[in-house]
Amino acid sequence: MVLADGEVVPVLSFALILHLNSIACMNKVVTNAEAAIHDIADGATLMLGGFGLCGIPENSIAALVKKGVKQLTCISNNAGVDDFGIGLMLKQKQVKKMISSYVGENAEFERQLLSGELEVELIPQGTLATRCMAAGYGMPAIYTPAGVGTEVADGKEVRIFNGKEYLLEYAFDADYAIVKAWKGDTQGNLIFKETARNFNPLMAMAGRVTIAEVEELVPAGELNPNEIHTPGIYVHRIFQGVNYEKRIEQRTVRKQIV
Amino acid sequence: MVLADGEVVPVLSFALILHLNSIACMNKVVTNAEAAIHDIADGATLMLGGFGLCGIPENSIAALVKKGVKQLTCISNNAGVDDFGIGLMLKQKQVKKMISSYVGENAEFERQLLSGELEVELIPQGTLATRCMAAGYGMPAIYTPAGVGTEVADGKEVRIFNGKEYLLEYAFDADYAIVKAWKGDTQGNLIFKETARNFNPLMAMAGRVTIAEVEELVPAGELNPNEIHTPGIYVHRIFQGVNYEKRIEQRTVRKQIV
Amino acid sequence: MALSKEQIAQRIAKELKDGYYVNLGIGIPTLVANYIPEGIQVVLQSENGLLGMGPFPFEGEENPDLINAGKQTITTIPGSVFFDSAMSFGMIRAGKVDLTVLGAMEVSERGDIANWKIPGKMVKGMGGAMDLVASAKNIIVAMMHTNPKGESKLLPHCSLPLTGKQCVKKIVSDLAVLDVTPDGFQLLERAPGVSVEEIVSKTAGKLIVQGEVPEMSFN
Amino acid sequence: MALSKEQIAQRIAKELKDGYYVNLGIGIPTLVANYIPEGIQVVLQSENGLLGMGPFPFEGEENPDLINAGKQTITTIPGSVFFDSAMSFGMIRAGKVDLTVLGAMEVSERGDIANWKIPGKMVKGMGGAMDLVASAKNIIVAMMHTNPKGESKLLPHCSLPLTGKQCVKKIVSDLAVLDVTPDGFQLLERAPGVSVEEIVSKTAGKLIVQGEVPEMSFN
Repeated sequence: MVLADGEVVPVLSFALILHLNSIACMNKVVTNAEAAIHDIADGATLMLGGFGLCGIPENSIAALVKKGVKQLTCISNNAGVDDFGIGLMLKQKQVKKMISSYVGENAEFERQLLSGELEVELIPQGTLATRCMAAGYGMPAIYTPAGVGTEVADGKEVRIFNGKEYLLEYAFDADYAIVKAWKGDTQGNLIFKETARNFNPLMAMAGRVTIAEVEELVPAGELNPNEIHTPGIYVHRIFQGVNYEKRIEQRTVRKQIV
Repeated sequence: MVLADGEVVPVLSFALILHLNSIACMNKVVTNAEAAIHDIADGATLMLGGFGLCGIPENSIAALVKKGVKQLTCISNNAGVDDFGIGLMLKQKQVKKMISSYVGENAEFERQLLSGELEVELIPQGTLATRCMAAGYGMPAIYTPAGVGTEVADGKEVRIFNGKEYLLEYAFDADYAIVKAWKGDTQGNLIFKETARNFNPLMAMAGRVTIAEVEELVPAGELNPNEIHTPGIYVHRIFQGVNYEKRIEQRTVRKQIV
Repeated sequence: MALSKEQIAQRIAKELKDGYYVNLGIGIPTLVANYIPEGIQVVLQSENGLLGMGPFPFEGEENPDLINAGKQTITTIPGSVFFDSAMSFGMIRAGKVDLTVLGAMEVSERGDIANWKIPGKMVKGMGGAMDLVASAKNIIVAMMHTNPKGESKLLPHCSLPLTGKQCVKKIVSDLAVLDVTPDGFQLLERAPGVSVEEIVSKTAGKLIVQGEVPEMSFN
Repeated sequence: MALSKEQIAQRIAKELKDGYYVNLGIGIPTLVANYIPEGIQVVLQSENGLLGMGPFPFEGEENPDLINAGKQTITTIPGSVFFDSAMSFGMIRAGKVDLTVLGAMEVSERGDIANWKIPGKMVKGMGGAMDLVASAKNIIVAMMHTNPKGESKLLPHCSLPLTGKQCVKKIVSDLAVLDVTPDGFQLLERAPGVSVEEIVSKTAGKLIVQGEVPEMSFN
């Protein structure tokens, strides 16, 4: 708590005012994906949450495809598959550059990359995650040992702490972060489900404008404040998504023991 | 996921083995505070969770007082009050040095400080928190603007990012972190309650040895894995605390509207 | 006539905008919560780890696990959220808190602030003040224009150890509302009945007075 | 006779200790989970954000929100916990994961590892491999001793772009168990029926052979 002149703190009595205020709305809730992404323009830098096809903002991606916005730089751990996720944007040649850690499951991606239509920056997964967190935590740069002694270190500052080498890596600066949550409230508070959490809360903190689509949108006060992963202060627009496909990339099962 | 030779991944069949393994115990559970702190020796550096008297490890502090271990360096946001919290350790002159952001509510503390018996390092609250997090996240140092242009910056490296000055601050290195959680399980997973969370999850990540005392210890599997704040991988010893006093430092109320 | 502490808080409350996330320091800043304009929703951040701070609890409803950064028992409002201290200062550093209101012992004409340490007195610590002033997008200082001896607290340079440099954007004192500009303090409003001359005489730092200076209004 | 992939995994599993937190890469490393010794509890970390990974689900019980770092549907065991990717790599960087097992295309006698990129081939990315090799306390590489052409993959220097340098501690190949020491590869065990001479001939990097080299046992 900030120190002050040493005044005695009086008893607050703003309960009534708070009650009146709760009628006011912070206007974070938008109707749908189209409304949420309406001002994303050609050339924007977007962060897109998800790992593989798990926890990706399906509705927002569909709206971006429909809008046809182009020349995008996309920061996303993966690039989707040919016919789902960011793959849908790649197919329409909306992406100028991908910043990812692994882009393996996508033939159209490979074609565009080899033909020079698409630029790719590959960075270690932990570095990707931490550069998002750094942005959300107001840290301009972080040190990580990932990539020391490899081509990832080319052109980067190396610094030794306690006898170990680290690379200086900068916080991301993205125009928009687009994330998918399990539950959200009208104040923008978010809860993620299982491994669909992945990069979503990190990117949610990192966008200049953060858009969250959720499976279930509830009034403020319905989420347990102890269980919220992303505080609403980081979220600017939120909407209830529809028709989640939640496609499984590698369906792997074991035999039932009879 | 680490890339490999390109082998085909076969169907796992280790269900039975996992079942057998669940009988084994990771031996994190200890009987009580005495057992948890048994090896803390004179001269150790301890992190102690809590903000004010909220969320402090009451049982462990009592055990440290009983054990009489001395010459401690304590990293804790505050130093307790005269007759509670770290104040109890100060009274017994067990503390050589306090590293805190605010030490205001303690007459014995003031006496020892002015007499030169006690060393104090004051650091900004956010810097304190982030230096804990850095330790838990394997980041040797972080950059923060807090303290730039003040005596806190004396002797520290200043670096400009995007036109703004930042100080380089190092991760803490503490022999033990001692935290208090609301619920915990036998694997060391922790959930904190309300603002009793504060520094606890950060310090839990940062100790070479982390000791957690909890209000309610449950078998592994009873906590919702989506709601855990501190993964058990960070916790080495856990015990069910007793007789929590949870003293209130500033009892402040408003009048009932009749 | 000089403003009361309540009036300073009331004037600062006029700076609030709908949807603001606000951190209020101890003392006069805390009072600002009592004057949030109707129809405006403001979310209060408490840097120990809470967004959505509500009023103090009714007697008998105090919860020792629920306190604010002043260690006072408090309540929450619907939509509140708890987090750890690293995230709390993370959102502060990242500029997500729209407004910070805090007290000061001294402010310089460059916007430097001193509010944590008086040489010769027991130093209690800076708490979160240095983090807040170094990171907040917008800082308003609530303070008395002069100290009890009548000496100006708006100075060319702070004489006390700094909490932060070039960070204060606006000051609401018992006598005036002032912006901190690259050229010094700019007088924006006078307390009702307080003359420009009195403000000039009680401001030691460079003071810019342009044209007619209106009296404050509280509505 | 050279080990099968299952036998490599089985031999690596003998390195597990009770209470270990382990990250298993794709391929042979994944198989290690099938051979965890009885009476030992090991918690598997999946770097997309899970501690306490269980086996694959039964058919019909696949959960699209619950996958491992290989994007496969999985289950959890009691005591599991989910977290975000920053914390996941945070615990890896902080050395909290006791053991990482991963595959390699090449390993050098200094412990450098190459397993992410083949010049001229489509580069898919390093995923979390660089973070893991740069941070893990203890790295065991599971690999074939030679490539399909019979050329050694244990080299004086890696010819492929590195994933990390001086990080591999131990190698379990189809022919041998070797430690990576400051002086080169040290031969610890032979696959049953494989001669020291064969291992020597198939190891291009510096190989230290001291005394009698025992055959591996699998119990």
